[in-house]
Amino acid sequence: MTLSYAEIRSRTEERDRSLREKVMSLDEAAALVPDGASVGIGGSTLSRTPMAMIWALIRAGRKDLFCARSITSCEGELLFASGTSRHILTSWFSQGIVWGVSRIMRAYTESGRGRFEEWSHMAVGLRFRAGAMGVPFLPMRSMMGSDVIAQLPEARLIDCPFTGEKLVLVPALNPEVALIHVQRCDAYGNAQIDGLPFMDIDLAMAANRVILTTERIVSNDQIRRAPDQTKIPFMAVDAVVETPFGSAPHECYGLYEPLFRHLDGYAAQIRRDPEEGVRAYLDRYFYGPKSWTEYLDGLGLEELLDARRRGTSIHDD
Amino acid sequence: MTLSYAEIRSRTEERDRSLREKVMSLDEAAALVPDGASVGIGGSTLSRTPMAMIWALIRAGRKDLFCARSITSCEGELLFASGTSRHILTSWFSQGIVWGVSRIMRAYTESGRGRFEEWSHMAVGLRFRAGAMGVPFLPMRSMMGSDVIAQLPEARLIDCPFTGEKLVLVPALNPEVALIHVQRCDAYGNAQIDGLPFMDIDLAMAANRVILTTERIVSNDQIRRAPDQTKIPFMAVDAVVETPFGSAPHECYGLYEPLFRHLDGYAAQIRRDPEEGVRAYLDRYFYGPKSWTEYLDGLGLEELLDARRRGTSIHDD
Amino acid sequence: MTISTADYTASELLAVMSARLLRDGQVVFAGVGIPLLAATLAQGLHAPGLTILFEGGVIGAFIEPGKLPPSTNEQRCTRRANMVLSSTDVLLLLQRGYVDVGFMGGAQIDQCGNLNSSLIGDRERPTTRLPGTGGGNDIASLTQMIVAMKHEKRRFVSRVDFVTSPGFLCGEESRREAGLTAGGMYRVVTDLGIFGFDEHSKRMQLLVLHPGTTADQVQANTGFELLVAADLEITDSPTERELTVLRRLDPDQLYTA
Amino acid sequence: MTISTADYTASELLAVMSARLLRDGQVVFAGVGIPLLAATLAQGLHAPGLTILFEGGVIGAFIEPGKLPPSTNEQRCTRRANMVLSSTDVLLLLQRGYVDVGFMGGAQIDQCGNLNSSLIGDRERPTTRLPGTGGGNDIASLTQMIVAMKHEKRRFVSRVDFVTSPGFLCGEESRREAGLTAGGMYRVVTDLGIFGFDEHSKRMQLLVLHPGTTADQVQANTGFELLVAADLEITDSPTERELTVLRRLDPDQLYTA
Repeated sequence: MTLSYAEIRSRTEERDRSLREKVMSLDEAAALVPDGASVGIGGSTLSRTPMAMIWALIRAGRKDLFCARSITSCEGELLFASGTSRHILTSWFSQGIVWGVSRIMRAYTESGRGRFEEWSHMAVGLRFRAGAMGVPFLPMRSMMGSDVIAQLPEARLIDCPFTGEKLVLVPALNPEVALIHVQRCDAYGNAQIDGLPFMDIDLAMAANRVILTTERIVSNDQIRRAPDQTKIPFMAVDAVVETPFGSAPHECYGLYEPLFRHLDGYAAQIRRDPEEGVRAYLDRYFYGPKSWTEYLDGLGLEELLDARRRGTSIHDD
Repeated sequence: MTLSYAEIRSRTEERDRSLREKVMSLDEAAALVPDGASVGIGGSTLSRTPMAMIWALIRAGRKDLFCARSITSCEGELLFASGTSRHILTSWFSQGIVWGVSRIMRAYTESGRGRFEEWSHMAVGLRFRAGAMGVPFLPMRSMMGSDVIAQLPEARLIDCPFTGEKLVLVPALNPEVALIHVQRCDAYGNAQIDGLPFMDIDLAMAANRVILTTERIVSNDQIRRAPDQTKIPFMAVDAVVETPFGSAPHECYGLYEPLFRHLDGYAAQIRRDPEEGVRAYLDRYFYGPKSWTEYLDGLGLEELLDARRRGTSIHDD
Repeated sequence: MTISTADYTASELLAVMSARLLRDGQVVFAGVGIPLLAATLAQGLHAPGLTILFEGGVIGAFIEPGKLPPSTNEQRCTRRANMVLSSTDVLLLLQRGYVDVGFMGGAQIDQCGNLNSSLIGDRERPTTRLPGTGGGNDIASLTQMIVAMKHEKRRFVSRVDFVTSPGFLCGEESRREAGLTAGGMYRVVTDLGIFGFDEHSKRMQLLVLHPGTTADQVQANTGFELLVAADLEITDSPTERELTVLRRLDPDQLYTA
Repeated sequence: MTISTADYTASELLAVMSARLLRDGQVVFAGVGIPLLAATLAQGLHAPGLTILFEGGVIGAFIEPGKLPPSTNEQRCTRRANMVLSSTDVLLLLQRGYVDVGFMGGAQIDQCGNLNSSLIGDRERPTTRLPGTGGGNDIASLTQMIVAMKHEKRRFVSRVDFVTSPGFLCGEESRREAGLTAGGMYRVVTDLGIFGFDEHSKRMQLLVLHPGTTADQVQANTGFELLVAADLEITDSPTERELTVLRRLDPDQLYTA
């Protein structure tokens, strides 16, 4: 899995890193992700999940993606249930603590139909960071002695050449594609992220291709007026797709909170019958709508507006 | 030099990391830096140099500081010439390329009175980053084969356990004190930095104490309204000193550019007679003034206003 | 008015008792659920200067009553925060040594304080796959821990099926020998009492009983033999003020049902 | 009007000739002085989409004519930049492979393209201590290099006193064997000509002569035996447009005196 430096360099060299427009549709962006690709997913749990892009990949019938995310929520259940992924690397996997242990995650992993590869949260972050830095590993001090590391032959224990202390080396993770949702970016892909960045900056620099979905596209002039607010540089970006409410039913910092009623309904539907419930959900919300706008319409304008009201009030007091 | 983990932990544990006011004077802050301390200096070359704090340390007669900075300009000459430091770790050391090779650096290093320990620019950054991450080293891919690394017994060559490639490991640098100048922070030390951050965030987290000088102190409420703009957390900060024009005659992004006429004058004075020129400069600008305000007055209001005009016009077009 | 055990739920007791362990001025890395709630409760009571860190990437937040976040990764966690940063970087603060207390819930714990949130049964073919470590392993590996959990025999086992978050591993010096030279289990708070760990054997020890419980009752609900402190104390009941502030924080009983 | 060698300075020739080597759409990591100037000149001429990186922490800047920065670490470098980031992170872009061309000046170079900016004389007791590597070592270690420098015999030496920024080290496969598996010297541009490196021996080779120079003259100003390309070309003189744009960029002759 750990790529040689020659391989990393030649993959990057082949990319068109020039300043150029790369605005496209969800379908066009989905075509950049081949079956079997390794895919890093931005955001965390219910936050800035690149839901619109996941929605497009599931609709496109993509198969056998190897997915990696800091913490995985219902998007992981949907990736399993749709056959889009059978292998998810993450630190925590369930819809969310308030909804209990994921029935879908359990059904797939316990039957061997899906693999949940568990690394500590910091280990996932450092694997992306190593990838972003162009080094084959980073050292860290957790996981030692636990059964988490006992399950991970890719992590290595060493004695530090400087201090003699025991350390873990975690290997770089350089996904073929990163899916990242942002509040705004320009047509070249210079992206601004408000609030919690999670691991998205390291992920973007680690990946060999970045697909950005964005709440809105702004001018390059606006970006250049505050270059210290650019978090992902255009050079690293291959596709820009404008998708309002692109994380719904999850949240996007400062713009909308999660659609809790929708998520409660989803959880209840899964609880009643995991396999049938998730199938019906996919049919209704993923395969059924003709467009992202129709998907949003299905979520319901009232709940979208409520989520927007809650989301924009974060710094009101 | 590489600290054991037990040592790093116990040093941090002893610090008062609670949310508390820590506003003090330059003299009080200078008293936090003992003779012989290792000191990380923020900013780079002519930018966001913590000049007011260096000014205070030189005036206080501090001796034998081990100083580390990304790139060192005239503040390094003044640290050598005043006896405040005899050992500077940096990647580049001269007043600035437009003024030629530093006569002071040459005089001190060639006579063995001062040591210029040369690491590559990225190596300096990764040494601070390792310190910030609480690991004893980070891997990197430059310096190999050069005479730079041949002079650095602390850097180690290894064969990567994952890929078999040759790599350099650079040891963590955890300075006892970091001196950092910022555009604004609150009384607790939550700091915002505009524009180029250089290595200051890693340096702040690597150091065992942080002394912030700031163009102005803002309310904690203002900080909390945009928590994603905080670049250094209060927990890491031990002193906050309000010092307008705290980097002069160097620049502070968005507020003032370098005082080029003053720097040209300084360079000319050194060129005529390095040792006598720098001594006269120290007497006039460092030892002579009774206060930071009197120092600024010596630089001249006209040039300060000119630097301010140039500094604030960066994004005017 | 005297508060009796009928006046609060087990979760409320847990939140109150663990909140009392936090001291003003400390830096606490809090997980979602009871830890988040108890840390926020402590801020509202005796520790206004408590600094709360969340693994989503938050330093020094003040959660708004009635607006508890569904995890530690949503914007509700950032309300009036001093700083927001990447999740990798906030976890690295544990490693760098900035955190006084790690504070999380637990699904299963053993007599050496190891926590399991990964799986029940065989590792290759678990009967129940659980959600996993999240930052739990990092927190437990790198700092002093307080764990808050319901006291049930099936949750307090001799040896966990899977060590997700390390306590003292096999006891004695095994944690240190494994390479974890900092931190370790400090306290386990349950609805029955408060537990520490013996200095040498690193086995769980009953330190304090909650009102209305006995040492025998605690042992009966524990799947291994508990050490019991010589000077066993009894906690004061939750006060009206504690319960009032707590209920204002979680009016929908998201975490205190 | 015909441009003759009397119409431009050696520095201007250097800037124009190296600017011509940069192609639109490339990502160039530029040092201060002639490289910064030449990259900005290329943007103003044939490469409007050239992305310039500075080690101060800048991606995609457009330097304003007449406001050249005194180093690559001041706010003048950030004008109309697409992104500003830490200096460590911008240098890591070299390591990650995002950069097509590293472009810097040199004080001393040898026949295998190694650069010295650290010291003259003995390593322990140098006769002249120079300012050092800055990011030079990182740039030369990690990407394809263009070096722009004045052509003087004392600067073109058989073996540099100190390898600050690695070229091909001892030639042949020695660079790769030292662990530097990416990048290497691509071109050296001087006021006399343009040089490459032999594919196998990795020794410096004269590829192109500037107007008014001869191969003999170049050799006479070089401290080692130069290889000479079979099909030696001659560059076109700087054009009026090139010189006009260049002089607008540096009206005070900060870097082109």
